Amino acid sequence: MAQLLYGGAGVVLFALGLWAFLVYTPLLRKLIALNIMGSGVFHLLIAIAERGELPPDPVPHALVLTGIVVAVSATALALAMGRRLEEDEGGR
Amino acid sequence: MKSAGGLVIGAFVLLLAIWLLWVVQTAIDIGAGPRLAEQAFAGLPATGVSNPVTAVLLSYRGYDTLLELAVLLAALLGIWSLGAASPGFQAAGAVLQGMVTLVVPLLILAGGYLLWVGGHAPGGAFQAGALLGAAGVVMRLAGDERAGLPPLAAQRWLVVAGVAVFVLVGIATMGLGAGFLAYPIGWSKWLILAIETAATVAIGTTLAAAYVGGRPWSHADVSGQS
Amino acid sequence: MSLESLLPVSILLSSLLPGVFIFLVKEESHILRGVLNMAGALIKLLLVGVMIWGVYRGEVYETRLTLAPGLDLVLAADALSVLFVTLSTVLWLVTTIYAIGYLEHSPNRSRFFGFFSLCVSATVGIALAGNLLSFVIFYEILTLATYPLVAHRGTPDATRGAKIYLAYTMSGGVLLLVGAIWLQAITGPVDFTQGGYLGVLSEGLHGPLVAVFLLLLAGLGVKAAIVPLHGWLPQSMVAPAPVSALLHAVAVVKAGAFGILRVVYDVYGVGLADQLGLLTLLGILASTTIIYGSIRALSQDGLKKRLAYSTVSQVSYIALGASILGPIATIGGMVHLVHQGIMKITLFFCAGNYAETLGVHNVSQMDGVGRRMPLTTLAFSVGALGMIGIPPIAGFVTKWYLGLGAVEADAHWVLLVLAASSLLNAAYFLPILYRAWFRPEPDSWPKESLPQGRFETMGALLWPPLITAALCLIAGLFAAAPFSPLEWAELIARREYL
Amino acid sequence: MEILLETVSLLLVGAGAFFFAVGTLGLVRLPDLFCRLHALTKADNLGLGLVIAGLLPWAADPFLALKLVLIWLLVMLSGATGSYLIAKRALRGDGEDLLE
Amino acid sequence: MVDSLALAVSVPLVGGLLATAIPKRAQALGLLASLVAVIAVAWVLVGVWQEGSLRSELGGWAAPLGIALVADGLSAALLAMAALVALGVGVYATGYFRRGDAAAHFWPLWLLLWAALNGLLLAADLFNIYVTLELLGLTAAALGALTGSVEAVSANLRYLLVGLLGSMTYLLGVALLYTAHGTLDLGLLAAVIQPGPVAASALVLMTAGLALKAALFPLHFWLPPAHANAPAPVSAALSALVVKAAFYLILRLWLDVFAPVVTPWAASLMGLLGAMAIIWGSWRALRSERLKLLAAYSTVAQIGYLCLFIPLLQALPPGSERDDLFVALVLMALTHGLAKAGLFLAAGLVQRDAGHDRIDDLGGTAQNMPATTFTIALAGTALIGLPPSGSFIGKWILMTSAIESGQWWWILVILVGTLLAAAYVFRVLSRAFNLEPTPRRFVTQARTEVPALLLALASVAVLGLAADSLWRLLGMGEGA
Amino acid sequence: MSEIFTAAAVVLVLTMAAGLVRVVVGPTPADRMMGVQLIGTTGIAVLLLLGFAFEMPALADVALVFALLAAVSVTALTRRRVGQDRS
Amino acid sequence: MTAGLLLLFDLVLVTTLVGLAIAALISPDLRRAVMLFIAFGLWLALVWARLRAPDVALAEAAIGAGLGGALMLAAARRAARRASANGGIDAEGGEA
Amino acid sequence: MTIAWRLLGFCGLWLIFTGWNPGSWMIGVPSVLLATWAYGQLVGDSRAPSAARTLGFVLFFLRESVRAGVDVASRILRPRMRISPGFQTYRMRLADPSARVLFIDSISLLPGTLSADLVHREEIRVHALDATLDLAPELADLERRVGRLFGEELTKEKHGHV
Repeated sequence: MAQLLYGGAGVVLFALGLWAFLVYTPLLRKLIALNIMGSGVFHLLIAIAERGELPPDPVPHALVLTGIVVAVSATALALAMGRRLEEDEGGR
Repeated sequence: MKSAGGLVIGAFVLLLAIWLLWVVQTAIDIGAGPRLAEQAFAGLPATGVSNPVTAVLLSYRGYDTLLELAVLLAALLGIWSLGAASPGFQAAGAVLQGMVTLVVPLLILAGGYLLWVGGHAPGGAFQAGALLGAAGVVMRLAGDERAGLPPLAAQRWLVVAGVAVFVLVGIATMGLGAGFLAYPIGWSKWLILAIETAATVAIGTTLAAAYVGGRPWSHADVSGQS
Repeated sequence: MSLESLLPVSILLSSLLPGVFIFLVKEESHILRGVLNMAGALIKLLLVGVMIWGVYRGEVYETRLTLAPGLDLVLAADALSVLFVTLSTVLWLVTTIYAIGYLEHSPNRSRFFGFFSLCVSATVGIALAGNLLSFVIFYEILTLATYPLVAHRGTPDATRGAKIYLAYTMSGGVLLLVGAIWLQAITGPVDFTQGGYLGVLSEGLHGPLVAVFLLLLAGLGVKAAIVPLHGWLPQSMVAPAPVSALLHAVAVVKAGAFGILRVVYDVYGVGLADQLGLLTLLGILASTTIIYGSIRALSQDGLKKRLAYSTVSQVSYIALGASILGPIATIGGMVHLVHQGIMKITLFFCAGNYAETLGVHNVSQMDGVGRRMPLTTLAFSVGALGMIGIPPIAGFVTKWYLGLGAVEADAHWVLLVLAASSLLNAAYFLPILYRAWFRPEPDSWPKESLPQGRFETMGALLWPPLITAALCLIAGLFAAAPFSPLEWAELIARREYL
Repeated sequence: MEILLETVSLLLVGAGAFFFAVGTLGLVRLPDLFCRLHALTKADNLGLGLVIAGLLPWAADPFLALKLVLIWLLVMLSGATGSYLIAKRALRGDGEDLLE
Repeated sequence: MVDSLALAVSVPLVGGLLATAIPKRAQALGLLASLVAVIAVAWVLVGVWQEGSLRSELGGWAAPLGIALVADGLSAALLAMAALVALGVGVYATGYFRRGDAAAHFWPLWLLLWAALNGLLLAADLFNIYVTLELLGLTAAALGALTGSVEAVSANLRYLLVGLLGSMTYLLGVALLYTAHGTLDLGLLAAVIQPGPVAASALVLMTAGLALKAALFPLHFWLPPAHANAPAPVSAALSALVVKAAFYLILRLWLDVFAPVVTPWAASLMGLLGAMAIIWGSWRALRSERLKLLAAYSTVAQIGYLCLFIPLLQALPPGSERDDLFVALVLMALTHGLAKAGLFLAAGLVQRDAGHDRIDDLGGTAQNMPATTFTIALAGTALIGLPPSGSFIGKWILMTSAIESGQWWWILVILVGTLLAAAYVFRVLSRAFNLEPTPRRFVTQARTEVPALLLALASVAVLGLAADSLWRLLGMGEGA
Repeated sequence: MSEIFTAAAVVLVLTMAAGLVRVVVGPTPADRMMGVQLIGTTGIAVLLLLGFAFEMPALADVALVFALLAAVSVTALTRRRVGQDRS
Repeated sequence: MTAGLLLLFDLVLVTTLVGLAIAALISPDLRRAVMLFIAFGLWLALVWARLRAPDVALAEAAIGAGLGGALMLAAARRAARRASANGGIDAEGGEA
Repeated sequence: MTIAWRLLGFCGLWLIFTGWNPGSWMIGVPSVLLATWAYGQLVGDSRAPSAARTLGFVLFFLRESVRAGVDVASRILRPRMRISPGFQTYRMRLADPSARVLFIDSISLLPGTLSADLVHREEIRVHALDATLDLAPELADLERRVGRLFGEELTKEKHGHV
């Protein structure tokens, strides 16, 4: 039950992020959208790892940890590139 | 522009979401078994750590983690290649400085704690590194332009430390005849700790440097650069 | 790898390797470049000599390289390929001498001679190709290698001409490719076989086979300049004279004509081709082209353009020969491969000499050139009379055999075509000869450059047309001698109709 | 004994939850930024303190208990600093800024 | 036990680390690492040649729990191409980056990219593929933005974002598969997967994500600006390798893992997209004003060619014909990779020499740099698919299959694509013939011109004439 | 006991959800940030309660991290770069 | 009793999480979006703690509240400054 | 000497974190050293609070915190909130930096007051929920207690109401 509830929430988050990514243009919005998309996928993984009384499945947890690091790295790089663009535009 | 296209996209995404919800339900029904959990727990004694997540991250799927650290490094290299850092923050007032004085050592300590505890309880290199990085963020916010980091030349060694130790351990185990990253029995725990320590330092440095947001103080330290 | 299997590939490499090295030669190293060129040409001639002897005795030379399962690059020597290889090799040697003289002071010589050698290599490859795949490969390489030669001068005209040339040949190449692939999909990988290899499996496949033939013909017809696919040829006259000479006499148009021969004789086989009605089609197309080209040639004032339309017309004699069922016409078509080559190259050499020495580009400027440049004009006359079909020059032999073949096959309309075309030939060549020999010299030539030697123009420009003109005469006079083109064509025809 | 402990815990946690609720209510209800800061810092800190106090008896070992207290102290520190920073920025303002 | 597969990934990685830590020696260390990495790849290649396929379980944990690296013929072939291109790009870069700090920024990222690429080609685990994809995407975007111009940064920022979107979508597919089947290993998954909504959705999601990264029409919009504005060695690597890597994954999924799930309808859809990519990409290439943009659009078209194989492969039953077609696909990918690398490297030289890369104004430069022009010509030959390039053989087999399987309509697409390709290639080459003065020598800057020339030459001569050995390499890979 | 903790957690989560209104309506960024801080503080309480309810002491560590980083975003919001402040 | 409570708890958590995501995504003001996103991150950490994934919750808390939030806030502030500068209320002559 | 105290303090914190686990000191020692070093870098020149008086202050602080919470809660819960907010300024006399910070922070946690700004290094602007009351005596009391904690004696009368 919890798997379905939280997994479904993950899918909803993914879809919301996808929608926002496609609809909005500003970089920051796209990044937020991407991160929410990613969170949705992570959410699904965490949800299916939960097994009620049994200890949760550690593999998805590890995958999500890796995914979070990757998402943060990408966000930081994208923001740095965005800042670079702003500086160039400001210099014009 | 947004109205028509947005509506189409919205409808598409809505349909996608509904479809995926159904698919997720189907998938959960198909795969209601233990998946890899039981295997992961069964292998735990051989890994030398008792936190299953750490075991997955550093033993079963250590190679993933190695590449993940490389991703982090790549992001920082990309940020460095984009130019100089943005200006620092104004010096902190007394109140903020008071908090920083307490919080930064505590973050360091908590980082060390999470690193240590990762072997047998939730925690681990990334969480620890994130706390160290947060310490850097706090220091930069309090007016330290360098975010508490050492000079660039040293920073370079620190940010590669994680991947370096990891991959060298891998090559060393291979040299010992055990295959890449296949830790010898008994050594496992200590090798994992060594890798995690290096990774913590590297992640902390990398995150703080990424927050600094560029090659720091490029005028003064240009000798380390080219 | 035996010596037999090495020979074809050595013949190919004898021009390919010098070509590659010539690209790297510094622009001002005349001597090195000349040595590379001449050494390549002479070695090739030597190797071809060996091959002629061997093929005559019935030896089999074959080089086979598997590109992929079912896709073999085959270089093989049969009588037909030897005919074409010999033509290319001899004329390459002559043209190289000519080109060295012609391009004495023009820029980008390393590039020119590099592509020139590549072009000859491709032609030799076409000649030696042992199956359709290899043929297509070298055919496309030929397109690539000639493009830079056409565009060589770099003037807007040249690039435009090259663009048109490319558009035609690429489109043709693509059609040829599809045809070849379709055919291979039907038959699987088969080498060229004397007498054709489709006969046995043609049952129930007539429709596709006709379609394939049309595709192949369209592809080959572009290079062979069959009407209406001839449009590129007059346009590419902007190229330097040695290029035009080689393009029209040997490499490109002959590659197309040779391909038609290969397809008709060694792929379909004349029997099947006739049965499918393809020969008639080919004959009609060839005849149309012969007449059309001649008529267009009449109205051209530019000498090279007139020659170009003449080529359009003359090359189709080869196709015409192939389209008539019967060994005699076959002999006529095949021997014309050689005869047209040596005659047309003579004409182009001479045209180049007029342009280079006197600045004469148009027929209307040619009054009295015979007095100013007697030797060149003599060679020109031999070529022109041969084209018309005056005995004992080579062209006569062709027309004689074609006529006989037509009679033998009861295709009397061919005689009409031959007669009409000969009349037209005369109509566009004789006025030139008249002007050249009998009109008085003008006061000044458009752009005269002083001769540097004892002759009317420099030796490197003069000897090649004289040699080829002599060859025209020899081919006609000693047509019955062993190893003459005619004798060789008979050998081929015997084998094809066996 | 157990019952007593549970009752005390229940009361403390309940009180804590109450103060949290009040703090939230204040955050929503109070008219201006500064007043809301009062609610945030004081009510929530007290709420957290009470909850932690209610949990302390159930801590498995004294170190965990001390950790809980440490958490509370840290929250107070950051709460006080945070509210100070917000208030200061709000008072000074700088054009772009927090009071719009 | 020395594990050549792990070495193929870790050697460039270590090189990248060293180049990061010691920026003053970045170039020397980078070249050294490149050489060692090439040796490691050669080792893998020899192993695959002898054994058919190699597999190593990393960390000593077997497949479902651990991660395995697998090299079969396909991955070995692409690995070898990557090594060749990387070597060429490396040597070229030593002459291309004149400022020391540009080289110091280039080398670490570049070696990381190479490591990611090798990792991706060897990966046999869905999630591991995700990580390598991200490493690849990040390094590629960072490298692409290395010039720092507004165009480059904004184009590569877009590339980064699109790439992230792609990986997130891919990851959702992975999550679904793990949910349903509880394993991430490609081989194990292939054994248990069954047609059904989950597998279909996962395939669609993963393919969509990868198609974004592979710039498959109509998801190609990000590629031209990103590739056209990157520094030349980077564009070469991006176009030749990074895009191919994503396509390689699509291929793996469609042919290996999801084979029972793929329907003819879906395969035809891929073919249709490929066809549109060919026409559209070639057309835009023909219309581009800049040389690098032309090259970038041609990449879009070339990916289309690779997609055309999918419906035909799907239609053929296992057997030698299908194997032939498959190798032809690999052959085309390799040819295009090498040719495109050569083309971009040459375009970089032209751009640097002329100060711009507007095709219409390139006359003098093209005339001035014969070796570079020659490189463009050779690469163009391979792009058009003229003999003796590898893509000629690839097209031959592709068209043969199309005829034999009755899907003749693809041939029309190929013909139009070929003619358009010829048009855009010769549009550039015709600039080389003009009235500018004669160049004095063929090669002027050996360090940059020779790698480009050799790469292009390899695509034309070596791959075309030695294609048969590829059959051996891949044929054995299939048999094992 | 765990029921009590869970119940308390439910109450706290509900109050947090109510507090989020402040993040949404603002009106000023400072108000929103206070909402975020509220999640931080209340979240710590929820984490601790859950930790005891589920018998997962590790959640105390999560709470510790919450506590340590509670002020970071506030600080980031209110700090000004060199040369950016009027006062 | 516990199950019912837990379900209620889950429902509140999930609803609020999705609500936060929507609010963060559609918010017209960038800084508000970022703050909502930070709140979203914290909430996500709570949810993961609920799903017995403390490792992940730790990481999300550390990143969401620490580095990620700070980075995004800085970017949002720059955007806000630029917007106000373009609106003619330039505070001190632009950033660059 | 102070360094020893600090080390001891951080060791204690480490113990709180990890529990009694000898192996943990492998990471613990470097962490504690690093934390101590960082603290030393950040803290500047400041006195340590007197350990003996801490307990008294903590008790006072707890009592006041509860009072503050109840106070604010009672104000909020009235249907018509009993507030009349406003600012007052208080001149701080404490000298030690740590003491000043503790004072300013403590103000925010006490009933009805919130430190909002520090002007000219000594004037604290205090926001009060009920600005009609004079806050000065209460603040002065607090200041005295903080001062005592850090060994600074302040006279009762000289509170700096401006």
